Amino acid sequence: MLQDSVRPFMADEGKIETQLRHWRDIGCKDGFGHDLWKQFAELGLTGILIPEEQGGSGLGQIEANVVLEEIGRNLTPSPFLTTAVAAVRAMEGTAHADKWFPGIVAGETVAALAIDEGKHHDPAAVALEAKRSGNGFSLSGKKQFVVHAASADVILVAARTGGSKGETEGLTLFAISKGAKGLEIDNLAMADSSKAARLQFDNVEVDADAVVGEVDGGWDVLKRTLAAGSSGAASELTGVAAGAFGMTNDYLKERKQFGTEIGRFQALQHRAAHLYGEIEIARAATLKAAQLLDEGSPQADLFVSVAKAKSGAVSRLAVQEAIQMHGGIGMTDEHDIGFYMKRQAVVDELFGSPNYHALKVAGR
Amino acid sequence: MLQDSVRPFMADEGKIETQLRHWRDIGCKDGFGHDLWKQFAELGLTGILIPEEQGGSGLGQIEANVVLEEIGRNLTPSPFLTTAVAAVRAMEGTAHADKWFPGIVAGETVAALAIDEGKHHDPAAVALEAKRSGNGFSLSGKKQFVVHAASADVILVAARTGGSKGETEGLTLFAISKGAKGLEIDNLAMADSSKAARLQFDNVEVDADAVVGEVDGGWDVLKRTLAAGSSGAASELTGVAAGAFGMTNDYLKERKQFGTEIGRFQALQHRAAHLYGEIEIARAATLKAAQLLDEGSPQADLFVSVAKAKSGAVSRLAVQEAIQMHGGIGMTDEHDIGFYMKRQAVVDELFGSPNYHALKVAGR
Amino acid sequence: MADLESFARDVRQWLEDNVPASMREPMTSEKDVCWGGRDFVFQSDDQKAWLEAAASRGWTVPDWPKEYGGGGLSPEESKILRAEMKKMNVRTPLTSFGISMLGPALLKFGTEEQKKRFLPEIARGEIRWCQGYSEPGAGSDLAGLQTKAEDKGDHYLVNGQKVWTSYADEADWIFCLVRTSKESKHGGISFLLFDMASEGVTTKPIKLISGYSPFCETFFDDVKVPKDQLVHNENEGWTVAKYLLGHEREMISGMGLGGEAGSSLMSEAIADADAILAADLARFDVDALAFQAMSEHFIDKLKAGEAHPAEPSLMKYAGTELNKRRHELVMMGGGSNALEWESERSNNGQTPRDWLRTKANSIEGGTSEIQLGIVAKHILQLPGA
Amino acid sequence: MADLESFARDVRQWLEDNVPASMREPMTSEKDVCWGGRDFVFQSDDQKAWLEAAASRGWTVPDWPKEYGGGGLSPEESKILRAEMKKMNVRTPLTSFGISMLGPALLKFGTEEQKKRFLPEIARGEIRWCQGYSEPGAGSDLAGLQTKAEDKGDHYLVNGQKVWTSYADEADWIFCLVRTSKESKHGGISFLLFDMASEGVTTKPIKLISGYSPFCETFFDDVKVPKDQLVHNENEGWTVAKYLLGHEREMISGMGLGGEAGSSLMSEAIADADAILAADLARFDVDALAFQAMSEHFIDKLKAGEAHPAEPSLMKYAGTELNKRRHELVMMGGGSNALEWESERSNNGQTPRDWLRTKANSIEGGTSEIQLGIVAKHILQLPGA
Repeated sequence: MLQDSVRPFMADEGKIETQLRHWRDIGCKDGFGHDLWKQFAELGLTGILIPEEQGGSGLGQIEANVVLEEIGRNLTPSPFLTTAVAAVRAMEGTAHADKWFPGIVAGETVAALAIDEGKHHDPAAVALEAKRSGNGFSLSGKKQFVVHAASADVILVAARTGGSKGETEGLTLFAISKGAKGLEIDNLAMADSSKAARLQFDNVEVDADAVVGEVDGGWDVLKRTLAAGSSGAASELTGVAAGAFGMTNDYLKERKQFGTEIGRFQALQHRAAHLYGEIEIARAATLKAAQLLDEGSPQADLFVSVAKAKSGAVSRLAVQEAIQMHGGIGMTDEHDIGFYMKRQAVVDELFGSPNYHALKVAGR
Repeated sequence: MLQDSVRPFMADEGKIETQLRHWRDIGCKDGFGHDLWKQFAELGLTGILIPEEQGGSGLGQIEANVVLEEIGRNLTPSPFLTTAVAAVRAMEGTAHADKWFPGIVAGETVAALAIDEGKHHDPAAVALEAKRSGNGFSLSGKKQFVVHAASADVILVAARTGGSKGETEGLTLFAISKGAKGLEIDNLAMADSSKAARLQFDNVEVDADAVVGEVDGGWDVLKRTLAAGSSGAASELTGVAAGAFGMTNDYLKERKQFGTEIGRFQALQHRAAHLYGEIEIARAATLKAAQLLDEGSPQADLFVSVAKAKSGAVSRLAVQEAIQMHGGIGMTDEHDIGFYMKRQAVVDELFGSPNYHALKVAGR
Repeated sequence: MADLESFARDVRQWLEDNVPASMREPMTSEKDVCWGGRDFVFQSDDQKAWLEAAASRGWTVPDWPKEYGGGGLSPEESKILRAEMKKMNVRTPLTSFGISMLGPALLKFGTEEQKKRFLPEIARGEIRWCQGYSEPGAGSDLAGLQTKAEDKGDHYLVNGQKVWTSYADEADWIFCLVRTSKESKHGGISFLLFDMASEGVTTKPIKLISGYSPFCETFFDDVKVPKDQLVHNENEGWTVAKYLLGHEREMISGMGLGGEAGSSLMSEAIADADAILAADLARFDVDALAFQAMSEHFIDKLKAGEAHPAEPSLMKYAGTELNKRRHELVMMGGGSNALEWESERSNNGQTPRDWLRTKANSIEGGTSEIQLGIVAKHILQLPGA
Repeated sequence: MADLESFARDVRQWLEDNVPASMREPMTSEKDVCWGGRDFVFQSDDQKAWLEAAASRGWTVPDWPKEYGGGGLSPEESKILRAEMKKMNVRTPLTSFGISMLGPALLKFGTEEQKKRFLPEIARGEIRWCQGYSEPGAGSDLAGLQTKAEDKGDHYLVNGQKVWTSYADEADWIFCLVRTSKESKHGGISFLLFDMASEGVTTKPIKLISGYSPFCETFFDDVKVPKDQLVHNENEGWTVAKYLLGHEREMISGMGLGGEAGSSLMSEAIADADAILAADLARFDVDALAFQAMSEHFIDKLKAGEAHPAEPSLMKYAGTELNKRRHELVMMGGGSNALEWESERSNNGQTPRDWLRTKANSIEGGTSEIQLGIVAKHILQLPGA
């Protein structure tokens, strides 16, 4: 099984000490290591969703999520979720696949998604405008929370070619190559030391073939992209929860206070057992969402939202309990557990918060 | 202090065995005992808010709430909240005071409030219509959750003389005497064995002097009535919480499982300590609301809602923990603890649920 | 794979042919459940017909061996049957403690003779069982039981008292824990089966806060139990009991799913919910659907023999807490309507009585605290748990 | 009553006359707090002027006796002063561990000479104290401390290490728990005061997950402490420590109130909150206002000497958990804006750093678990707590 190879790989090569903490401490502008991304490629992970005939592994969301759970468990910084999952889903079946998939398979290409314009995820609330201009389009507007934008070879940008902000009609997705003129990238460190940018588009000119899918048909592309991204983020959150919990459960067995292991205190035992159960439930919900996506089920969107909402809530509880149960040591930068809380907050918001997804579930 | 006399009185005379359980078991149509109501009068409790010159004790909300906390603690069934608190506040300063206060002071009169028409408390959503008719009015419409209606000598009815459902203008409060023609009372047992009725008004004719306060000025009267009622209900809920908690804390010390008192289990200790703290907070919030009401502070309404919302949430937690910590025995009708859960549910809804009041707080 | 596909087609066809239309309607109350047993009164001819049809193919207990009245299905086939029944909204033909609790224990610990004697009757819904575990004052400490069985040569003489015996007044037989030795707490317990019609057995319903009496106190006064009704070895009944408890917990965890009755209740609560209740309902939806996913996953693992032995405790805990929350929300949504206790309008207070009933969910079959302790010990391996 | 009314008038007038306008503006950040001490850099002349004015009347510590620099106010008068200051939005003139922790302990356990020597300096804001309690690895088990003080005739020789010493690098003096005997765990602890400028004292800031370093590791290498700086009897320091912990908890519980900075953060979170967040905020409002009522009530009881000795634990628990919740809500309301860590726009990540900082609230000064245990033992009197 895939997990048997990915789990030790991520635990060895993707661990906090040599990846997250290292890149943070040296102030790396990417927030991740390109060498590791190459290693992902060697294991066939970067092309996990890419069809075999295009050089990939031709696997599905279930397998991508196996990777993401291990990424979450080890807090491994990489462009896997944005590039190998979301961007691949966006480009599949379009002319952009031919152009970008080889680089992704090779671990040489990084892609980013520029969708949100406000502080909360709201993919229909696009105001960034793409006006017809000559043979192509001219883009003006702004984006925020564009993960890996400054490291990206290509940025997929949701723009408005018709309709108005809040409508799902009239959206078009564009693939903008690195270094486009008129595009300003303000590369920002997030709380978890990952990098996300605010983008300013001032009449960025692109050819007509920059369109991904159909003009005014961006919502269809976005839907499959966001479903894959949300499902993947749910797995990453489950991994974050499991990683934080594992470290905490170990600590409960080792740490002594008042002459006994703190794991012997019943109040902590019950909280730990409750949390363990919640993580199992989040994992099952996340697995079901991936299965439904791979089957193309009409229920997939519902369960993707269930998965993202549940894994978000559960992982938040997990990191809170982790910090509290670690006590003072967990508050120090020297200890790794704090990184879980920071990463949780970022992935929690990515592709929509638990509240966003719970409201989607309730509105079904 | 008032508490020094009320606490033993309620614990002795108002206890579950001889009051609540007794009246329930014999299927009493009132759901409370008139003899006890007389005893309340002998202690000066029925006239607690009635001015001394009208034969009462001339005390305030703080003192009324001392009584209500003990009522809550012992689940003592009585018309104290509706009659001695809410109805007295409604009638004070009106001509109805002269008519009804002597009977209330004497413990001979019971009053009820007919306000809600739907399943949730919503005092502006009155549709019941009072049409001008001859020298007076003719009332048609329906009410529900009218506590003690079937036992009441007088029912205070919120009716619409102008405006439309949902508006605070155009409301008028009427005092309807027992046995009014065209008034049908469907006396219903609630979950806690108290009685509340659904009322049907079919052209119930009343004189002009049945108006409490001013025609179209019912909202002002209702506001002070509901503030007093909500504040009082908050104290009763605090008492319910304290009563359930006290019984539970005692049980934790007595009950043995696996060869030791269950109160020795740390998980239960922490939950009990948390709950104790919450009850103290609810009590402080409730006291503050009563103080502000007595001072006539503009902040009173805000804190009344804080008190009702907080005491509702806390008492709900208290009865849930009480049942769970009592285990199987708490599920039996034979044990008293289940009565606390039933009473909590009823008072929780009375004068507005915690959600209703929390939304008022948030909307300030 | 091809075989499974043809199996699925066969299942669909057979269900089409054999399930009466009224047995494809969602159940609306507890009363629609078919419990079987000597004195069971069928709600309808359809209910009876469907039980008989299912039993004839062994599909009341699809994964039991055919020789004991089961369907002999593999885990994959069982899963398909469950899925097809769910798709067609087919009601469970038979629900009983015999199926969910005693059967698995007999399959594992019973003698060949015991299996042949009891299992087919269970599968056909001809016998209704109750469980004699809890005793007065023992509560969560099940192993502290006092009911004693003395060895009288060819039989045991049972004396003592049980409590919380579900439906003891409607049951035909009981599976019962008794003390056969005082030498050790867990090591002196035996597992007996006997007829509730035996001389010396009396039952007394316990009135609950909901006003219902689903449980009894059960008294044994010199009850004679033939020795061939001992399951597993004498003094090793605790092993059977623990195994069976896991199955009880599986069954109880199903409450978390709420069933059809649960969801119609919820839709009433949702109607004109206030803004806070609406938020709570949204979160509940997420948790309920996530738990549904977990239940499916758990049953798959269980049937494949891959579930951790302590996992039923987790499911029992999560499922019952979820069910309690569901009914709290229903009460909040119901406002003062949901407080009426005796009116016709309220169907005699069904909503508040059901709500109060759920409070026992996290107590019966092992409290939530017991389940959490089991998880802490057996899965998390925390010291002293 | 008449006296109190005239006192209130006098207070209002004096505040009108003596509090600079800028000291009646809400504080906007931690930096507006006046901590005092040898090296304190005032944020403004107004800050300095207000400290001096308050100190001149003893109102930095209104309820301390006048002879030690206090205001000598009765509990009723103190309450009036607090209320009037609140009404006029007057900032607290001086905040320090000397006032909130050491002072009360010295008033209770110090010698007359110690009171005269230390209290007036504290009241005037001329000395800043830090607390040497926690040691590496000891965590919640405070009494398990190892730092030792040997009796050398006229002085103690202190060797060891403390951790979580708040602002040790900015403090002038330390109040410190040391081990003077190994005979019993709690009975061998003494309470010493000494200058942080003493030879052999070094401090090393600890970097936290927020990126800030409000705490230090503090090392003692043959530090000489004159014997007249021992508070209370040798080996009876634990009594002083426990008394002082209560005061620390009172102070920390104040966090629950959030202060002005808290409420401006909240209003940003409320702006365009989603429906679930709005519901959470409504519930938070209720809890925060109820806690405010509780805090007022608690302070009244405390000043009147009517608070249960374990009540500070309750307040510390409730206040810190509330504050953590406040910051979780602020983060949710802030969305991706609140995740920025270094940008100017985000004031260098103030929102997420403050949020992370609050996670220590329920750990420092005794964890939430410790507080709940204290309540269970001393108020609920549960066995074995």
